[in-house]
Amino acid sequence: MMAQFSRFRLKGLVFLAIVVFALPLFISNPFHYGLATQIALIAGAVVGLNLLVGFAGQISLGHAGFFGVGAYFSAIMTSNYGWSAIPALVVGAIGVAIIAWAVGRPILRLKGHYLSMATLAVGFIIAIILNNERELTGGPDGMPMPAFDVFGWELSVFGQYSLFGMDISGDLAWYLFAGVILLAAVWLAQNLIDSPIGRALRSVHGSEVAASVVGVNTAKYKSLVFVISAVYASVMGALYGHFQGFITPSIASFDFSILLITMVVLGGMGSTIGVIIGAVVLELLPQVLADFQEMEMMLFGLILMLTMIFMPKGLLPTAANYLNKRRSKSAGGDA
Amino acid sequence: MFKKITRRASKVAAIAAAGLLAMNVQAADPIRIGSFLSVTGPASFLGDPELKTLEMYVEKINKEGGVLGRQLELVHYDDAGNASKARNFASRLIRSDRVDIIVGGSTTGATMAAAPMVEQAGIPFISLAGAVVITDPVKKWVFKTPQTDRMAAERVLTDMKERGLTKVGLISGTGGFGSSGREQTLAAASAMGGIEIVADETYGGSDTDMTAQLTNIRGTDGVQTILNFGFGQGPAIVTRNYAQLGIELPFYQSHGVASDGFLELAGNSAEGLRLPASPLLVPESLPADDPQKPVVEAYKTEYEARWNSKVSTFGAYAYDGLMLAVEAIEKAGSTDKAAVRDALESIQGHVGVTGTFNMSPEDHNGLEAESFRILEVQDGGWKLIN
Amino acid sequence: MTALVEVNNLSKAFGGVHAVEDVSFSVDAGQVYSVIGPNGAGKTTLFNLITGLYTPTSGEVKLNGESIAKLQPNDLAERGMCRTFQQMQICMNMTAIENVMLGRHLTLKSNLLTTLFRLPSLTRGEKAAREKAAELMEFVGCGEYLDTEASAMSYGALKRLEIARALAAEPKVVLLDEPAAGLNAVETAALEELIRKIAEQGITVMLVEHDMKLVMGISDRLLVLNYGRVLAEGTPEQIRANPDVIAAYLGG
Amino acid sequence: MFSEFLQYLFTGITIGATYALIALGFTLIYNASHVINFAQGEFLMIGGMATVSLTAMGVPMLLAIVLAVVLAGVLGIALQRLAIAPAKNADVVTLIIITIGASIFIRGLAQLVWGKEYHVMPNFSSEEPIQIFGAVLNSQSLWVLGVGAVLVAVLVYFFTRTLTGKAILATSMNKDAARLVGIRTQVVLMLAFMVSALLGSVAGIVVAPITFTSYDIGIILGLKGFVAAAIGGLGSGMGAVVGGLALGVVEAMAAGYLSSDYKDAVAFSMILVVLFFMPRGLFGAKVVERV
Repeated sequence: MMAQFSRFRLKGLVFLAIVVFALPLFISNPFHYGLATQIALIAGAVVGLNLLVGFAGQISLGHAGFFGVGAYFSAIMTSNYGWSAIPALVVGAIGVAIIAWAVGRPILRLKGHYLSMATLAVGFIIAIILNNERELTGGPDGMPMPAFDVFGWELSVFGQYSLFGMDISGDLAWYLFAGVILLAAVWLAQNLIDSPIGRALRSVHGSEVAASVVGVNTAKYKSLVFVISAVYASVMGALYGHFQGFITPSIASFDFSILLITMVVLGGMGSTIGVIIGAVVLELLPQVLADFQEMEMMLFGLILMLTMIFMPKGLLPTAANYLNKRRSKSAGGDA
Repeated sequence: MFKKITRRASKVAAIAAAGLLAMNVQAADPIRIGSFLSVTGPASFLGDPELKTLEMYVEKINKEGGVLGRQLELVHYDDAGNASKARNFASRLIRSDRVDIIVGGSTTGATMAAAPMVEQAGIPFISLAGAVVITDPVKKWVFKTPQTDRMAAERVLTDMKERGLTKVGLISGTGGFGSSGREQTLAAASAMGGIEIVADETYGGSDTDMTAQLTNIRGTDGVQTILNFGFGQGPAIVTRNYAQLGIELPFYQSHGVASDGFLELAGNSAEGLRLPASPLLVPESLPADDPQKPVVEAYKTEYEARWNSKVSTFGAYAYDGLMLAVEAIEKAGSTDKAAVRDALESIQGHVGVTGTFNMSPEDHNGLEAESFRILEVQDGGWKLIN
Repeated sequence: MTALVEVNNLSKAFGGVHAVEDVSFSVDAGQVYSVIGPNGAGKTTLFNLITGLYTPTSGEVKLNGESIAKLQPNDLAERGMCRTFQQMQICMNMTAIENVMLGRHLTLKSNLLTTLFRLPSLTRGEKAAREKAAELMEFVGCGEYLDTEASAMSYGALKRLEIARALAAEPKVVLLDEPAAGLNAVETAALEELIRKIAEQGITVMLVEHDMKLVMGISDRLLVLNYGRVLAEGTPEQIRANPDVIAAYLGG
Repeated sequence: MFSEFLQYLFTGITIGATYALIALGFTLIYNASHVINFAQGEFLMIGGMATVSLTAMGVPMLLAIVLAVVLAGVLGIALQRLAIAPAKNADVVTLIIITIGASIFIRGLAQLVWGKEYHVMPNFSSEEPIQIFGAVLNSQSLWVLGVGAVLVAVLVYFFTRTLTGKAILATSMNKDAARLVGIRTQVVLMLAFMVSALLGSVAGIVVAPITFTSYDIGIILGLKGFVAAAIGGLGSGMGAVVGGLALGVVEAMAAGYLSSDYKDAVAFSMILVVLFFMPRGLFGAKVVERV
């Protein structure tokens, strides 16, 4: 039974679902819900980025730019033009897909760090535009964003809802919504990885030459995954904006891009659950380090550096490896 | 040193352990003052003196017996100038730390990101940020201590007009402070009439050379004076480039650089420039009958003695914020949030370092443009003009 | 009968150095065709030119009469050409069977929608691909490794795995670059058997190999390169008797 | 008209020379180890801040500069030995994240030790600017350009004429081959980090009188240096110099003639334009794959 489960394709998803739905049993503080919601939405973007970095082995240093475009497009359309949240989110995602395709297609034919340079530039250009177009975006001081609405029904952290006859607060409702979104994001990502397209992507990372000689058009798959990961970021950005209620260009900043890719690498490239752990750790760490005041930055850098030096494969793969080794050792002892 | 670290580490471990569990610590005794400031990051020159001020006066007030016979407790987080972090910390202060009042928000972005949360939770919030949007339109629970950037713009433009300078070249930083200041300057100029912005240039917060922009302004037809709206090291570089280019036009800066640190950075190049500022920089030039004089002198002496560094206008915003909070709590006679808010809104004639506050339901800032004094740099020091 | 692979006056220079110079030969369908020569003779470069990894400086390569010198490797795979590498190119981030299933890439038609939502058509295709891959792994003799991580497999098994992957693409011609390198005598014997079985299925095999015993035993024809030029071409008997070849190998 | 152009040009070349020095640092480390060292900007910060704080302690300027450069060099070696070498089997992305962690750590440490204020460093020579055809040139700009040129000349000599330089080059071309001919590649990597730290710190020192210096100055200058290296073609020394100067000049011209709001956007667009039309940057080498 256990062995069967451990081979199950979606065991990570099941595990994640248990965590997501069990968490409300342990927390009741609205601040913690808020934090968890935020982590879930960012983790969703990181799952998308992992498709690019972890599976296709391409580095994006500008992913926050796509996150920002998603958020700002939704903010502008919903607050200035009276659009509903879902069409704004969808059109924004299509726009981001087009930008990503236009940038990625010519660049991804090349090997090496060229994509990281191009994405760095795109991320910066987006941040500069968001910062300068004050009329539209409110400039560096940011702009408010209305609650998320579906057919006239609004999801607000300040609201009160009833679900299956239970009264739940807006914070909990948002948390559950974000949790379901994250599960969906993981499910889609898992499906993608476990498919001919997913194999083609992984082969680009594993051996681009091998991929091409069996007929994989590597450039095409690289642009495809780049677009998909950008769309993930865009959608999560829009939701994040609705949740926060107020956005500033810092969500499109280079710092945030770096944070996103750090989550991927720290959690474990190529491991969907791992990168979510990366997101959780890197979002909680500043909350914990906040008490260190002046030393916060130094400690953050130190922890990041040491973790990566001693666990270059990331948190989850290293832990899994360790457990496997122990298990096989004890199994060996039995035999 | 090491002991301190381990102690802190164990404290953090305890917090982390408590981590996701509800922390319903009911603050029976102390009055909890929450704060989130940009102590690090690009706006650290705001948050750093602000935090120091809050820390030292909370200490001082406690030594003197506290407020309503209760001690004050400062709960502080560093938002590093990042609005998302600010919102998170505001949420943590309100919902987890359950503070009674918030004094904080170094930047407009941080303040605005936290405002919806504050409004919803119904907790008095005194912001230390400058932009006019914070209190205009009025938000029920949000107050602020610095004069608005609109007032600064009006004050500067008025001084220019008095000197017969009507064609202004504007240069501003692209950060929140500069870009809001730019907008308010443009709006103020068109509202006042008789003064015209003939050039409009910007620079990034971490740019290292503004010669090109200044050359452009110098080349603009008829320009009579130049105003720079920005903060951080940028304005100091603008000032130096200004001197290097040998531009002879009268030069103005905003209140964003009203600190002695700016004079150190800009050096001789600052000679002759004017800016609107709090009298904090020139306490000795205030007339003896000025009601602000004792307050300003006391703050300056105490701050400089305690921290061994020069006082800055920004720290004074925190001083005023804390003192307003204390007065409101005393007036309300409790920490009941609605009562404190009402008391805050009805404060009249509160003499602070920044100016004299007269709050009202229509005005959650309570300051007049006249509370800005025009200073000029003369012989490497500040000189009160009017 | 027309030649399946035809190489005409092919040259490749790196900087000023000619790695391959004016090489012409043709391979008929169903043959086992080997390229031999001393180290640095340009054998691997020749394979890289034929399979589209390098662009020739001059000359042309034809597959089934169509010129392919300017095509990318993935285009060639679509036209029925597949290969293995001297320095193995295995995706170490996948399991063994996934590596072979990668070889089925061209035969699996999938679009984004069926993939993302894992619609039945996709699972059907995947199931078939897996069965085929398992069959091929059995065929090359590494059937016991199905779900083993590639990174955990032995060198010899990986060499077989790479052949299985090439076969999974259902090629008309497969190019094996030093398949016996690093194998012991028993493994080499098994390899010879495997190549024979591949040829029996009607797949044309091109081989770069140092092991003379293996090459002479299974090749229909041989091409001998020396310093990038053709030294000799012919059946094993002809090559064995060729004085130039003897000179190059023994005297050179 | 002409004086304006000249003014923009002076501005651009000065800051461009700084970018070029940082870009050279990136290039050196990239060539030796294929790591994009995001801590490069911190070397620059260390150079400026250490000089300022040492002079404030009463150390003579020249000695302070030497000590600051040595400190940066030691830091460069430490970075390679303590952070990069132990993770030698890690993915390139992992190594990049390690350098990011290192840069945050160094910056946090600098903030603790030196505080958050901006600091002034006096010009090396006269504070009086120089007038040329109606444009003014800060005398410090001449120092930046002069020191930059000398460093480039020294580097060229180092790589083409000295055994150590050639060893670094050989390692960057083929690590295994270099090891076979007896080059100790770990030592070479250490050298590359050290030289690149020296370059960065010198750039930080000569440019400090123009830009001021603070614990966080390395972020943006380091990034611009990376952009310059990318434009020039990551891995090409010539490209780093040309890319740096081009970036500086384009920025200044964009601020002067186009829009000061979007001058940085113009600079970043340069990367895209260059990559679209010259896929390996201006001077990047074509890599021949070995299979």
